[in-house]
Amino acid sequence: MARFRLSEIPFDVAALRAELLDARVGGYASFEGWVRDHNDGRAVTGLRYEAYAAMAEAEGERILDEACSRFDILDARCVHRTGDLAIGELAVWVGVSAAHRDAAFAACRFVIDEVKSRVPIWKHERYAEGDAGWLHPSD
Amino acid sequence: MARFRLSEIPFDVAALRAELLDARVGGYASFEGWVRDHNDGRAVTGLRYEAYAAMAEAEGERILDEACSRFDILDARCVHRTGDLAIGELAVWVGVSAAHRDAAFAACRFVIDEVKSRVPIWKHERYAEGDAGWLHPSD
Amino acid sequence: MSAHVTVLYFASLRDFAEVESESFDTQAPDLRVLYLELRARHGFPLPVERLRVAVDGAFARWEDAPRDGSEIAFIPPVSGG
Amino acid sequence: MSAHVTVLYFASLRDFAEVESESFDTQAPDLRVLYLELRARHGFPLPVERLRVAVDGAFARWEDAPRDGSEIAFIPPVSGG
Repeated sequence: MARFRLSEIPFDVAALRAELLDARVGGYASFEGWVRDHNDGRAVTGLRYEAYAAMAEAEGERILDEACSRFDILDARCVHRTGDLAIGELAVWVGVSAAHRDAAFAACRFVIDEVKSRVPIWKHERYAEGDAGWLHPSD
Repeated sequence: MARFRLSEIPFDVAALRAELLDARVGGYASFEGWVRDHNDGRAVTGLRYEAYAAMAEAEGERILDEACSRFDILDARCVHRTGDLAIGELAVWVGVSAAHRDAAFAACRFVIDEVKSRVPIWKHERYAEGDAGWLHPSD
Repeated sequence: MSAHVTVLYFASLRDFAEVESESFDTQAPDLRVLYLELRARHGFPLPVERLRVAVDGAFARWEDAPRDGSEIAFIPPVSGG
Repeated sequence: MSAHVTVLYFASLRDFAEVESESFDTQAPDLRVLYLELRARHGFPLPVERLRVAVDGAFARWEDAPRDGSEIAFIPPVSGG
């Protein structure tokens, strides 16, 4: 089963979390990114994520494979939304299971950082002033 | 409302998470401790958590207050089970909401570390060999 | 100088004391001496260096004198989480 | 030496190109020159230094030659998460 997935529709965190739990798990760390109502001091009314889907899935899978080999964890998963999202909607979820919390936290942080820097997904924000634009961070 | 709670019965993470989400939240980090089937190389069949309840609640609340003042977060919560737990049961949950992920991760880690070192809760493990004992870690 | 105190026992201390709590008058000058007296009576294996002490639900200092009417807990190393 | 390639455009590049993809023959010696040609044609504001390039779904090097039949994507700075 793929560890990384794109989802065009809202997805259920409880079901994803349940897939990670087994008797060996002592620590589960997760991160969720939600659409917030502001960014860089501007009021945001909603946004859209666009992905280069085939490559995003392959690159996301590589990141989760790297997490599993670099850290002493049991499993790691990530789901990223695409399409139109409203304020308060879930944009990305990362879940990591491990015997101990150190590895769970470190791997969870690694996955979200790598996803944000390497996976070809772009955010298009709509602002309260009526304009909109793609985010292409300088770093 | 109390940010830290003890629970004698299994509790629902989804409901707790939902309490933390609002339009300002960009990042949500959580940690869960689950009862695993081994500890220090020994097969574990189940465990019991005992708390000095009044003090645990007060100390837990202090930890969450400290997290809210030390880190740039929106809110933080923690629930810790007491009583008998089977393998795979949820023992502790920490949830932190923030505008950005750095603070969410740092505060989540701070809370679980402080809870484990300061809150008067003790674990009593039952082993597959039939014996049992209190865990009083040396550090 | 005598103080009436209630002492709470948790985890391994309770297993040795065989009670959850006990109330009594003590002449101990401070909480350290009180623990040492109780350790001798109940056979607690944990030395005072591995414990913390709390009075009325907040951490206290070993050199504090037992306060009349207070609730004292000797806190073995915790293992929550 | 001519190579038939398909170029995919995403995010702000697509807004400028006004198409999702285009297929054509190119004589560009490498992917950097190919981008510079397309930048001139479509008016892309992003300089090559801010992009990465992918061929057939994997990151590639700017000095690679366009392969006949390949799918090329110029990847603007990503902003997922």
